Amino acid sequence: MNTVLRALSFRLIQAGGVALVVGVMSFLMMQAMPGDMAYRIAAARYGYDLVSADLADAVRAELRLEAGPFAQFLRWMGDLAQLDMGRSLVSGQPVWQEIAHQLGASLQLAAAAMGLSMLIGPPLGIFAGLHPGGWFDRVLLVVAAGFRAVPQFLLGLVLIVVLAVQLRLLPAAGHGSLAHFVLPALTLALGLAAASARIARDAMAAVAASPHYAFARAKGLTEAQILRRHGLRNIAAPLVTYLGLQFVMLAEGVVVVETIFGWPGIGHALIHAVFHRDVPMVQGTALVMGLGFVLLNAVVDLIVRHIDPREVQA
Amino acid sequence: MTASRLGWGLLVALICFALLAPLGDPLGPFRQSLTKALSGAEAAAPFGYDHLGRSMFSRLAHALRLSLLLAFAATATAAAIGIAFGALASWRAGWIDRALSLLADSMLALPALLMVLMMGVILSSTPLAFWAGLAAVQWIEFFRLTRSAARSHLASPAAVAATLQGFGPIWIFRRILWPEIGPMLRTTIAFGVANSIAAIAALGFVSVGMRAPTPELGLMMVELLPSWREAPFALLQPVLACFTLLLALNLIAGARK
Amino acid sequence: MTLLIATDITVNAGADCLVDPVSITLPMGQAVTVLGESGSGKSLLAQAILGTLPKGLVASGQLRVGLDAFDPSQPQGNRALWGRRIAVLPQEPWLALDPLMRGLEQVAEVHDLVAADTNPQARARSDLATLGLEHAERRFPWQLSGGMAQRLAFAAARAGGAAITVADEPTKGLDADRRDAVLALLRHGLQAGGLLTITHDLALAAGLGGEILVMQGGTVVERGPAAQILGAPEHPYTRVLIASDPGRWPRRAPAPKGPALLEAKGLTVARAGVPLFRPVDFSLSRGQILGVSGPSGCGKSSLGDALLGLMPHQGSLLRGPEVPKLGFQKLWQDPPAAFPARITLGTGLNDLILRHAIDRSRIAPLLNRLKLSADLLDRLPSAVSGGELQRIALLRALLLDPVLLFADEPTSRLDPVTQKETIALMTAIAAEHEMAIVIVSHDTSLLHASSDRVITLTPA
Amino acid sequence: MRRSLALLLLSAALTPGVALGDTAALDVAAPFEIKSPDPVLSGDIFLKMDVMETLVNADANGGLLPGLSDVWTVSDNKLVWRFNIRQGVQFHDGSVLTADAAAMALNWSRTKEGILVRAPISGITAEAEEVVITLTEPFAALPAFLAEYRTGILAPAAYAADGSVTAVIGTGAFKVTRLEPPMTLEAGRFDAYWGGPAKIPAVRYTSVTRAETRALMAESGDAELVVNLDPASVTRLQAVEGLTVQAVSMPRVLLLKMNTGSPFFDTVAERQALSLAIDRAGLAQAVLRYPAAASQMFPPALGGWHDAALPPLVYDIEAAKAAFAASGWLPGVDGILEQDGQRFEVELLTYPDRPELPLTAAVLEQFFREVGIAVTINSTNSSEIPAKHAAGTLQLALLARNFGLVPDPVGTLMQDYAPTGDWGAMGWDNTEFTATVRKMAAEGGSDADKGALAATLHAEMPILPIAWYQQTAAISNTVKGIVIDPYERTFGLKSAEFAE
Repeated sequence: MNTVLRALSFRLIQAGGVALVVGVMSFLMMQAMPGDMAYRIAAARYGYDLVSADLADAVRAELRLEAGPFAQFLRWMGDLAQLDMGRSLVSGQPVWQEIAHQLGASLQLAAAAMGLSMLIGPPLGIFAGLHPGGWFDRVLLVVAAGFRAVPQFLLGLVLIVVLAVQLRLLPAAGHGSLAHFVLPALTLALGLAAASARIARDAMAAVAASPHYAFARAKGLTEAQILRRHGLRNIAAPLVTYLGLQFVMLAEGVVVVETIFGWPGIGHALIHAVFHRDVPMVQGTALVMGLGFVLLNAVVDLIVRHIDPREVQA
Repeated sequence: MTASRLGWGLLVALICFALLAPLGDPLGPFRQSLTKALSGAEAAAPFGYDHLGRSMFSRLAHALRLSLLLAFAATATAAAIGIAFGALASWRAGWIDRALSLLADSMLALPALLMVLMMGVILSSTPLAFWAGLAAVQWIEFFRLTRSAARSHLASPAAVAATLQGFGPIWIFRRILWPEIGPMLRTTIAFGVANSIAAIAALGFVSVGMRAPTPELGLMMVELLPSWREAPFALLQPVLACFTLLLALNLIAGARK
Repeated sequence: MTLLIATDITVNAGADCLVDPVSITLPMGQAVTVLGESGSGKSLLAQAILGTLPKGLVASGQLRVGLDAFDPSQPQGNRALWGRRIAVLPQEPWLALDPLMRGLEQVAEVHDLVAADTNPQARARSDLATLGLEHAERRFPWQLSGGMAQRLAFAAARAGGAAITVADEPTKGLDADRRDAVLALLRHGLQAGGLLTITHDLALAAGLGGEILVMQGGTVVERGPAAQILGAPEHPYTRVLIASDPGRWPRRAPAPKGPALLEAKGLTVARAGVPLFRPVDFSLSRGQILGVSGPSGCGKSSLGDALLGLMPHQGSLLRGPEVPKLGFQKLWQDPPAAFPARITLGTGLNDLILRHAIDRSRIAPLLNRLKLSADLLDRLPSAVSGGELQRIALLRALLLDPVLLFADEPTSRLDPVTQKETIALMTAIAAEHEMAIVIVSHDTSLLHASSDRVITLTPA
Repeated sequence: MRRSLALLLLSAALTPGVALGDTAALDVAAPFEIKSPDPVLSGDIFLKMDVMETLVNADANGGLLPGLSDVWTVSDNKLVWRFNIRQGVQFHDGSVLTADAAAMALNWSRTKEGILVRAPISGITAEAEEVVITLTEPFAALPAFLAEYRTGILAPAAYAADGSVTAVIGTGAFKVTRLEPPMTLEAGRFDAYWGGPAKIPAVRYTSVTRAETRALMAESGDAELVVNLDPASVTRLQAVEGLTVQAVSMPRVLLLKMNTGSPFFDTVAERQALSLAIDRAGLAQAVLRYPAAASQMFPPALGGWHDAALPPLVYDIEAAKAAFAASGWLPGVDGILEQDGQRFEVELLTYPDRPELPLTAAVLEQFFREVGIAVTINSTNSSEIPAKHAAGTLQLALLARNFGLVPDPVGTLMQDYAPTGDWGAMGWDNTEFTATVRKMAAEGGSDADKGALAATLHAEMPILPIAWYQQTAAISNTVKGIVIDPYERTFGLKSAEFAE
C-alpha cells in the first residue's frame, strides 16, 4: 500500500510544480504584455469595430490595469490560493464556468476518439506484433506512418466531403447530437490508432519473444490461449500508460479538429484567451489542463499498478 | 530497413528542393500578378500560381525552408538542453536531480499548444516563439531519455571499469553514454522534428501561427483551402509537401533495428 | 518400456551440417544426458527433437514418441507433444514464468487447458504441496526465490501429464547448493518417466546416471553408461572435459609471503546501515591469491567494491603504503558488460594508452602471452567470445601495472575447459607480475584449487 | 469554486450534452461567437435570431420603423424624447413589457459602455406608458441609436443586482431554450409573441468560425441558412442544387487609413497619388471575388450618401508616379522614393480577424512597391490601430468599417471624421465638415448635406476607400422568407417557413 501512497505523493508534488510553472509563465506573460492590454480586451469584448480610446480607458479603469503587472499578478495568485480562478476579462463570466463547458466538450470528443481508436489500433498492432517482420507488420508500419503524416484537417475535410456532402450520411459539422460525434471522432481516431497500433505492436512483439511466452507454448497451451492468458495482460501495462499520455496529447491536438467541425473546446478557448490577452482565462485553462494531466496520470498509475504490481522504477 | 531508406530519400529530396529551388527562381515568393491567380504551370512558375498570382514553386520552397529550419532548430536546441540536463541530473544526482525532474514533470503536464501560445505572448516574434515554445516542450523527452540511459549505464561495469582505469566523466559520456543514446536520439529527433513541423502547420492553419504573407505550409493550406475545388492542385502542393515531410520523418523514426 | 526413439537426427543450416546423425533411445525411468560445451551442437539436438529450432535450421531423421511417429523436418507437427507428452524445463525458470500471474494459476491453467482436468485448482494445489510450495500459491513469480521459481516451473511444465522431461542447461549459473536441489528435482521426475538433459555440468551428469553422450563440434565423440564415461573416458576430448572439473585440478603451490598489501580486521560492508556479512579478517601480500566464497547475495561483490575503494566499509582496512593510484583493478563476471559496447576493443585500449602515456609496444607481447590474436582488437566486444574477452580484460588491467586484481566470478559464464585455461593463465600471470588476486566464486573446489587461502562469508 | 478539480473533470466528461438533433429546427450557421447573455456583448446575435428586440426597428435601407415602441415624439426644444411602449407585449418569462422594464434595460445598457454613452443623455425614466429620455443637447440620431443591438430590451428578471445579465429573457418570436457560449443558441417558438407566433417551431444558431466548414454545412444540408460565405465558396455553392446564394451590398467599406500628419501623406496630392497606385478592380476580383471596387467612399447601399455623379477613383500607375514626383518624391538608387533624404518607408498595420485583410495588405504592398514605396506589413491585433492612433505613431492601416452599426451613418461619421477618430481620419480637420456632421447629428440633414459630405471626403481623401463589401448567404430551398439584411439586424426568421 505504501507504494501507492508514494506514487500519489509524487503526483501531489507534481501538481504543485504545475501550479508553480503556470504561475511563473503567467507572470512572464504579464510582464511581456504590451501597454495596450486595455485596447485588446476592449476589442475582444465589444468587437473590433467598436474599440475606441474611450472604451479602452473604461476597461483600464474597470480592471484596475493601472496598478501594473506585478500587483495584478499578486492579486490573481491570491485569488487562486483561495481556489478562485476569477472572471474572464472578456466575457465577465467566471473562468470556472467557461472552462467547465469547453473542457467538457473537448473531453467528450477526446473520449469518443480514444474509444474509436482503441477499437482500431491495438488489435491491428497485436496482430502485427504476433508476426513481427511479416508482410502485415511491414504494411502496417508504412500505413501507420502514412496516417500519422496526414494533416488532420485534410482528413477531416475528406471525411466531410465523402460522408456528409456526397453520401449525406452524417452532419458535416456542429455540436449537440450523437451523430455530430462521428466525423470529428473518426478524424482524430485514425491518427491515434496509427500511433497506438505501433505501441501495441512493439509491446506484443516483445512479449511474444519473451521466455515466458515460449514456456507457455512448452506447457502445451494453444496460441489463442497464450494470447488471452499471457499476452493481453502483459501488453496492457505499457499500452495503458501510452493511452494515458495520448489522451493528453489528444486534448491539444483536438484544436484543429474543433475548428474544422465547429466544436466548442478547450483548445479553441485557449487560443481565444491568448489572442485576447484574457490572462485569467489563460491561467485557469493552463492550470486545469495541467492538473487534469496530473490527475489522469495518477489514475493511469493506479490502473497500471493493478495490472502489473511489480515495483515500477520511477 | 527499406522503410527507413525510403524516409531518408524523401527527406533529402525535400531538403534539396528547399535549398536549391530558390536559386534559379526568377519570381520570388512575394511577387504577385493578380491576373494569373490560380493559373497553371509555366516556365517561370513550374508549379503554377496561387490565389494572388504568386509562384507556388517559390512559395513552397521557402515554406519548406522555414518549416525545416524552425523544426530542426527547435529540436536541436531541445536535444542540447535535454541531454545536458539529463547528464547533469544523473551525474550529480541529489537535489539537482530532484529539482530538474520536478521541473520536467511539471512542464510535461502543460500541453504543448499552451506552451507555444504562451511563448507567442512573451516573445513578440512568431518564429522565435515557435522556436522557444517547441524547444520548451521537447527538451523534456531528451532529458528523460538521457537521464534514464545515463542512470543504467553509469552504474554498468563498463563505467566502473573506466573509473578504475582513470578515465573522467567526459570520456565516459563520449565512449559509453553517447554511443548508447545516439541511436535512440535519432528516433526521438525524427519524431521531434515531425511533431514540430506538424505543430507549426497546425497553428498556421488555425491562424495563430506565422502571419501572411510569409510562405508557411499551414498558412498556404488555409489560404488555398477556399479554392480547393477550383484549383485542387494548388492546395495539394503544400499538403503533399507537408505529408511527404512527415512521412519521411516518421519512416526514419519508426524504422526497426 | 521405451518412451522415445530418435534415429539419425541431424541439423543443417543450408549446406552446413551442424549436427551429425545422432540416435537416442529414452527408456522409462532412465536418464540420458548430452554433455558438451557451447557450440558443440547439444542444444540444437534437443531443439531438433522438440521442433523448436530457430528459423533457417532444418532437422532430419526419424522420431518416435511412444507408438506415434513424428517427422523432425516438419516441426509444426511436434507441437502436439508439448506439455502432453514432453515436458520442457526452461533454462532460467524465473524468466519463464509469467510475471503477472500468481503461482497456483500458472500450474492450474495447464491442468485445465492441456490436461482438461475437472478440478484443476485442487490438482495444482496438490502439485505445489508435493514440492513444498504451499506459500507460492498466491505469490507472483518475482516474489519467489530462485529455487522456488525453479520448482514452480517444474510443476507447471509437468502438469500436462508428460512422461518425458527435457531439461536444457538446468544448472546454468547456479552454485553448488542450488545445483543439488535441481538434481533432486530431476531425479524426482525420473520416477515416473524419462529424462533428457543437456548440460556441461559434470556433477549433474554424474548425479543423474543413465547414459551419457559427449558431443564436440556437432558430433557425438563418445557415448556409454555414466559411470564408464566419467570413470574411464576414452576419447581425448572427453578426458580434457573431465579434467576441467575444478575438483580434479592440481592444487596450487603456495606463494611466498611478502610485505602486506592489504590488512583487513573486522571488515564488513553495510547496505542501508545493516552489515551484509559477519566481519572478516585477512591480510594479503603481492603474488598471493585469496579466494572468497559464500552463498549468493551475502555481499561478495560488495566486499570487492570496498577493497577497490568504490564503496564505504566498516571495520579496519589498511592499504600498503606503496600502492599506486590505479593499482587496484577488477575483472567482471560478465565480460561483455565490462567494455563500452559500441566501440571496438582496440579503440578502448588506444584511449587507455593515450590517457596514461603507456608504451604501445607492451601490447604485442601481452597478446602473445594471453594467447590472443591481434585482429580481435578490431572487433566490438559482442563479437568476441567470453573467454577471449575475459583475457582482453586481463590485458587491459595489466597495462596499468596493478598490484591487486579483484576477480568477481571471472569464469562462471565460461565453459569448463575455457574456465580451466583462464584460471591457470590468471594465476600464472599473478606470479609473473607479483600481483595479488582476490577471486570470488560460488565453486569452492575451484577456489581451493587456485587460492592460497579461502575465506567464506556468512550472512550477518 | 468549492468543488474539487476532480469533480469538475468527471462531471464535465459525463455531462449528457448529447441529445439527438432536432430536425424540425431551422439551423443557422454564422462565424460570430456568442460571448455572454449580455446584449452589450452578444446582442447582435439575439437580435438576428429574433430572440430579443429593440425599441426602434430599421428596414433594409436604414429607414426607421416602430419596434417595441410604436410611436415616439420629441419636444420642441429637441431635448426630451418620449417613446411610447407597445401594449400587449410579453417577455418570455411571462412578465409584461412596461415602460419601467424598458427604462431599466436601457439604463443598464448605459452603464456598460453600450452605445448610449455616446449620446448626450442626461436621464432615462419611465412615465406611464412612455420611456422618457432627456438630453443635454439636441441629438436627432437618438431613435437610430435605439435600434442598435446594444440597446436591446430584456426582462427585469434577466439582470442580477449588479446589472450583469444571467439569462436572455427577451420579447422576440423565439424563446431561448439552450444557450451555450460560445457556439450554440437554441430557441423555440414563443406562442405569446405580440406579432403573432412564428411558423417555424424552433431555430438553432451555431457559431462556426471556419468559412470552409460553413460552406460544407450548407452543401450537406446541415444548415438551412449560412451567412458570411467566403468568396471562393460562393461560386461553388451557386452550382449546388437545392441552395440559393444571395449577395447583398452592405454598408461596410474596406479602408486605408493614413496619418495625414506624417510627411508622407500631409498633402492631398500625395494622398491622391497613393490612391492612383491601387488597382481596386483587380484587388477586389482576386481577394474578395466580387466586383466591389470602391469608386467612392459610400456604397450604393447607403442611399443619399452615395453620389453616382462623383468621378470614380481610378488606377493609373504612371499618373501616380508623376504625382509623387510633382510632390517632391523622387526615386532613389534602389527605386524607393526619397524626399529631402527621407525614404518613403511606412508600416502598414492590419489585423487577421477578417481573413481578407492580411491578403489585401499583401496585395497593396506590391502595388505600392511599383511606385517606389517600401511597405512593411504588421498584421496584429485589431486594437493596435486605435492604440497607435491615440499614440500618434500610426502610419498606414488597413481596416474594414461598418457605416451601418447604427442605421444612420452619421453616427459613424461623427466618431471617425468630425474631426478624427480611432477608425477614421487621422490628423485631418475640416471645420466645415465637422460642423455639418454635428448639425446633422443634432437636427438631421438633407440629401444635399449628405452629398456635400461625401464630396468633401472624395476630394480631400483623409482616408482611401478600397472596396465595398457584400453580405453573402446560402439559403436552403426548403425554407421560404429568409431575409439578408444589409444592416445585419435580421434573418427574417419570425416570418420564415419551411416549404411544403
